[in-house]
Parts: sequence; C-alpha cells; structure tokens
Amino acid sequence: MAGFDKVVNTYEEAMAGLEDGMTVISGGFGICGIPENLIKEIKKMGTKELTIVSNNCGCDGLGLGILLDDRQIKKMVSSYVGENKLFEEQLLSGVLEVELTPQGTLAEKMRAAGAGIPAFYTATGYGTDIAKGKDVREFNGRKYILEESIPGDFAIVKAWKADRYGNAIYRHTAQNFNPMAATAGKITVMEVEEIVEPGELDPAQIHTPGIYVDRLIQGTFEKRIEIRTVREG
Amino acid sequence: MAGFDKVVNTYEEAMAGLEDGMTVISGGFGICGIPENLIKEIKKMGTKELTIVSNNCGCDGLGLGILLDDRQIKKMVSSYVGENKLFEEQLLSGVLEVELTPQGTLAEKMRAAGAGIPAFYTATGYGTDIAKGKDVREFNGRKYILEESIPGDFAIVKAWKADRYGNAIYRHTAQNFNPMAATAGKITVMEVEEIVEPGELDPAQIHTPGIYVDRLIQGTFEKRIEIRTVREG
Amino acid sequence: MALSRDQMAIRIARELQDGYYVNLGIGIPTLVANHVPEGMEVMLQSENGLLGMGPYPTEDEVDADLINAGKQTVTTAKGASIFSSAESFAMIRGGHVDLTVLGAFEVDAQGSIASWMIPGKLIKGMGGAMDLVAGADNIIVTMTHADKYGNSKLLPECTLPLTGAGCIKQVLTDLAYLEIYDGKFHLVERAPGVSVEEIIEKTAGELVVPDHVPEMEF
Amino acid sequence: MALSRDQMAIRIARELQDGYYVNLGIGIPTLVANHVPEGMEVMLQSENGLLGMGPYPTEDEVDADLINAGKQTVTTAKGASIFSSAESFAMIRGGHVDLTVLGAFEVDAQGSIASWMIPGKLIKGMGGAMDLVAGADNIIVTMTHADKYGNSKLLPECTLPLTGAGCIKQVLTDLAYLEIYDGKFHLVERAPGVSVEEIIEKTAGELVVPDHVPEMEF
Repeated sequence: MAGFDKVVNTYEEAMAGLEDGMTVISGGFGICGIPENLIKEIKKMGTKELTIVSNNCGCDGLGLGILLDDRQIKKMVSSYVGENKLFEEQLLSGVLEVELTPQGTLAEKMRAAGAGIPAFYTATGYGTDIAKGKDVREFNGRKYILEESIPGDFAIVKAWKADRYGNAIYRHTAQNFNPMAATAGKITVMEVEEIVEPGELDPAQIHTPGIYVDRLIQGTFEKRIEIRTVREG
Repeated sequence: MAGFDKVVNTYEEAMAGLEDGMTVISGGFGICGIPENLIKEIKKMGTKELTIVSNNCGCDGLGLGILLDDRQIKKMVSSYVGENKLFEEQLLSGVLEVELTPQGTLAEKMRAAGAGIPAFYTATGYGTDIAKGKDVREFNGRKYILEESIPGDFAIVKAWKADRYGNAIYRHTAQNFNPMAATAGKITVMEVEEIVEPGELDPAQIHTPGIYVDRLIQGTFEKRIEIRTVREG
Repeated sequence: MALSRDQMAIRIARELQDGYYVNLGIGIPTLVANHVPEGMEVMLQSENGLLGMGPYPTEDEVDADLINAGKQTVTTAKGASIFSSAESFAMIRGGHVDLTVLGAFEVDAQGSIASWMIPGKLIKGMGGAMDLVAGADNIIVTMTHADKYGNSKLLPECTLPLTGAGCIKQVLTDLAYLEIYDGKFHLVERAPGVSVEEIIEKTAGELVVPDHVPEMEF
Repeated sequence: MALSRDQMAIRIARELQDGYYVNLGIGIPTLVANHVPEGMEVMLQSENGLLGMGPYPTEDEVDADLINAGKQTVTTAKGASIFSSAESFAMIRGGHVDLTVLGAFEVDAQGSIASWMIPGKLIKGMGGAMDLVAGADNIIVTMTHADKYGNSKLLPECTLPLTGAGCIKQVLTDLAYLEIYDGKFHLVERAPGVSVEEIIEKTAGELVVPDHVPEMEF
C-alpha cells in the first residue's frame, strides 16, 4: 500500500488487529447492506468477548448471527434483535448482554462518534426506560435526554463501489447505517462489490469520502433477502 | 401547487411571509453558492430587524452585504465577516450585532436544528471566549462545551438542479452550508439554476431530499468570483 | 359493528392531505397506502432511508438492496430519494414527516404509548418507534379498542414499558376515533353500529363523550 | 539566519507522510503544498467541503462554484470528494485529518494558541480555526518567533483571545522548531546560523534547551 491506495487482497489482512474484547461497529439494516464476508472472517478468527454495535444481529446462518454459534459476542448494541432463535437463548441464559437503543439514536451515536461529538440531546426515549440514568434537560419547554456517542475499535461496512482511495457509493437502501459506521471506527474496513480507479466516481456524488476508510477489499456477496414481497407483474 | 410540486414562479411568492424580526438561515460560503436572488428579494421587500445566520455576510454589492445598505440586519451569526466596509461601520457604531461562531459549530448548529437535536457537545471553543456562559462537561477526560441548535423562520438556499419535488443536487463546493440550511427553516426556499422533472435525478444521488423544501424557484445567477487565482495554462 | 382492518385503514386515509410525507408502521398502518383518496398524492417515508416508497416489486424487479423498514422488498416511486439512517432519522426527529401512523399495545389519557415490549416475553427492541413518536407532531395510533379478553387498551396510565411519554393526540380503534388532550380521551366518532355505551365500557381511561357522536361512514 | 517563508514551508513539509490528509491554513501553510517530497502523496482538505484540492485552475478552468477555504478558485485532484460543511467539520472535529498547519499571533507554554482576534482592531471572526485546533491531534503552528518590535510570540501565557486552549504541541518559527509539553517549550532544531542564545532571548515562555540543538539543513 502506498499513498492513498487502501486496497488489501485478503480478508485476513482486512481484519488484522481485531482482538478479544474490542468494539466493532457494523453497517447494515436487517441483512441488507451488511459486510457479509468481514463478518465471516471474524467468525473464522474466533475473536471473543466482542461488543457489536449494529442495528440488527443478522438472522440464522447469515450476518452477525453467525458470531453467536461460538459465543463470540459479549454484548450487542442494537435497536431490533428479533430475528434469531440462538440470540434469544443466549440472552435468556445470560451469555449475551443487549443494550437496546432507538434506531435514530443509534444512527446518531455512530455519526457523533465519527464527528467528534461526544454527546447530544434528543427527545427520543424521554420518559421511557431508555432514559434511565441519563441526564435530562429542558430546551424551549421540552425535555430531552443526553445520549453519548459510540466509537468503535473497528468499523466494518459494505459499499457498492469504491475507488482505490476508499471513496465509496452505496446502492439503494443498502446505504442505511454504513456511512455513519464508516466514520466511527479507529480502523474502518470496507468491502465492496467493485473497486474502480480514482477519478472514476464523481467527486460530488461520493457517499463516504476515502478519509474514513483504512482498508478496502473487493468481495462477492450472497445478498440473501429476508422478506421477499412481490406483486403481480 | 398540487401534491409535491414545490415550484413558485415569482420571487415575491418565494419569500412571501418573511416578516420584520425573523431569523433567516442562509447557505453559501463567501459568495460561493449563495441564494443571490432570494437575498435581492429580501432587499426589495425591505424587511427589517432580521437575524441572519450565515457563514459570511457577502461582500460589497453582492450577497447578504446588500442588506446592510438599508440596515435590514439586526444581528449576524457568522464565523467570518471580514469582507465588508459597511459591515465594519455598522458593527462599530452599534447598529449591528454579531455573534461569532466557529465554522464547524455553525454548520452543526444548522444541522442539529433540522435534525431535532436541541444541543450537542463539542471541544471546539473550549477555554476560549466562545465558551463563556456555556455548559462545560467532561467526557473521557476531555472538556467539551454545550452548543445549541439554531432554527430559522426561513431558510434560503441555492442548489444547482432540483426536480419539481425539491430533490436537489449542488455543484462542486457551492454545496457548503446549503444542505444544512435547507433543513433548518420553518419555511425553506430554494433557488436553482435548473428545474427538472421528478425521476430525472438518481434517488441515491440526491443531496437534499425534497421533504425539506417548501418553495422552489428557477433563477439566473451572477456567480461573481471573490478571489480569482489562476495558473499558467 | 367493529371496523375491519381495511375500514380502519380507510378511516385513517381520510386524515391524509395532498402533498403529505407519511411514515406508516407495520400492520394496519401499512394498509393505509392502499386507500389514498383519488387525485391525492402522498409520499411514503421508510425509516431505513427511503423517501418515496413504491409498490412491491414484480418478480423481475426484486432487488436485495432495495427494502423497506419492514425488511420487505419494495420499489422506488417517481421522485424518490435514498439516504443514510442518520439522514432518515434527522427527518423524523426534526419533525419533517407530516403524519406518522403506528400500532400500539396501550395508549393512556396522558398521551403516552406502549408499543414495543411485553415483559416476560422476549424483548425484540423498539426499532425506530421511539424516534417516530418523539419526532412527529401528527401521529395516529391504530389498535383494537380492547384485547381479546375484553380488557381496555385505552388506560388511565400505561402498564407496559413506554415507547414515548405524552406524545399521542389521536387514536383510531376498531370502535372509535378519539382525541387525547387535557389528560382525557375525547370521543370524536364511533364505528357504524357501535354504541356509545360499548365505547364507554371498553375505555378504562377517563373519557369525555359529547352530546352527539357521529358514526363513521364507509 | 532566520528562515525564509519558503524554507519554513520546506521544513514543515518534512513532517508529511505518504498518504496524509492535510489541512493547510492561509499564508505560509499554503506554501507547504509546493514542497511535498518526491514520490509522496498527500491529499489537501479544504474546510469549505473539498478533500483532494488540486492546483489553481487555468483561465479556461476557472469556475465560481469551485473554491477553497481561502475563497480562491481551485481545481480538484484525482480521487477528490466534495461534501457539505457539516461533513467537512465532522472530518475535522472527528480527528480524521492527519496534519493541520496554521498560522498564529501567539502560542504559549501550555499549548494554547491565539490566532484570530486582536482587540481594538476589527473582529473578522475565527472561521474554521477553532474547529481545526480542537479537532486535530497533530498540529504545526507556523509564525515568526517574534513580532517586528522583537517581542516574543512564544509566551508564558497568551495575551490575546484564544483560538484553543492546550492543543498545540509543535511550533515552527523562522528561528526554530519547538515542541510543547509539560508546560514548557522544548527546543528541537534551530535555523541555520541562528544561535541558541538568540532563540533563548526571543522566547518569553519557559524554554528547555538540550545539550545539542541541531541546525536545520536545506
């Protein structure tokens, strides 16, 4: 690697340095736009005691759900985790800890981590269990709670195309949490469907500027569909 | 206007409802990407006692600077105001009030206003005059100050192209403060170089979704250059 | 007679206005999209990052990268925009969505809502519901008036963990359309053939009943 | 002899590393871009929303919509990206820029910097300077060691309104390269032919001088 070329050639290189007990921020919504192969690599590495920050925990046999088999996850920070039997078992048996976080607050916590904002006020969750132990403050007659950012040791994201410098674009709603996750890792690893040369993407149309990306790898993706709904053609 | 068609045909319609004493958030950096014609309309309307939130105050004869002639501005919230003689005079004579705000904090205050975040912590300005009277709080051993969002009665922005629904894209660095300003107005007025039909812009490449835009008008722009620097061809 | 699910959706659709940006929750709220009045345009916001949700795709159009907040495959409508989750919730939290329709387990006379968790059962998470109820000014909650045992879901105070406190002003049940203010439920309309007495009986929270309660017409 | 402006830029350029994202302030910092070592790539961040700033345009290329933070017309380099001011300062505040180089009026032994305001003269504003010094970990301040009257600009405590408190660790003046830690200036290098005595004399803040102070080579 020289200059701004972020490309690595193996998934081993992509996830090198991930250690037991680290916090990993992941992009994806449900199993849409998830870094499938980076997650598989974490499974292969067998890293344990991970805190995973991701809107969901995948589903059986795909996405973050596969890290449950060998009990690699100590704690999930998510807004919705209801798609996984093993998850339920580990939660009820106390093997797994879950910090439920409203979806918009979760997205903003990731953004804040990347943007050097340690905390922000939001009305979301005020007066609910989520607010327990959190600072409450009134602005213009309304009450808000203080939410802190969530920085990660690693961030793992999935984009559609990126140039070798890591300037990336996402495809359709596979964007979701990926742009914020990309900013929130000490080391951000991005996998994409296609790597192009710098200059091929329009500078004004980049979703994630390469400055946030440390390692870039091209992969192939299963892209399973969670709920296939169709209408008559 | 029916459905999502935001197009108005005159600048009178575009700025209708602006009243003395209101707060106006404006896009633009220097005189790049400023809503030239919306500002001219405010001058024509003669609205007074305005609070203007904008990174700069234009320059002599262009941009927000033209609102100084008839003392239409009561207060400027800006990060840099050093391009205007009349500005200096009015500031020194006490006609004009200025709230200097660090550039990144200003951008984030606009974004926060649009995003329902009443306040956020930032390290920017801690230990300086900017921090006076503001809450200080420590996170992970570092001190931060609490900055509040700035919502506007009106937001005036300039984009390159927008469809009739107000979905807009910006050209080069004329983007600057415009996307955040667009989210921060009770009424957001956007002027553009070209209005296209819905469906012509790629949904994944929209900079400002139409939900933020209340009125849209097509105009022609002087686009003066503040500092023309060139190299040998 | 109690409203059918479709009738509930039809009644809610009457609250739509031309040019509304609308977020529809899962279940009955989703059905509202089928009943947008003729000549009216609304745009559907899906909180995973899509404004301008179109119908389900045909078999040929199915794309794993284009889903809605319910994780179903969808399409984009003309004039749609796609963005990040942070931008999507900036829209929601910032109050830019004109109408939010969502289901609930319970609503109380203070306008608090419980919709995401039943202790003892598995906790699945609140998803975007807490953001939606905190961010929107105009929310319609839709649910059955009472549970299958006949217990009222319109309570003096919610018994389940809250999704939001004091944020709900309108409820449509299978029996009635109600507004909430001044710490009370106010009966506005009743389902065709449903008596005011039945509504009173099935409303545990304080209920204000005007002299005349019009029947909904379908 | 005191360094020329270009020599100062050359000395700073030696702190660059291949693949650095760099924000250069107005004045001497801007000149650093002319001295990027052979075979090394750096990418310039301009805080108005451009990462990958290219050279000034030719007459034909001049575009009012493409300027830098100094409001000069510029071009984009290969692999550039353009974004909003909020995104730009997210980058800066979030510590993603590898090196920031900026000018100052004064720096003190606690690492505080004054660079934006001289009371009595007109207040022009801090622009992005407060964000830059708060956001970056790696900052080099560049300025003359003393003002034209010979008064030191490296002080026990800044006298002018601060841009940032306790955030500066490196200063390059026309006389010396210094580090700041433990509440003291530490002399690291001196300009060719400039004596340690002259530097001691012109440094008002506490200065630690090692036994050997190498001369810079050009």
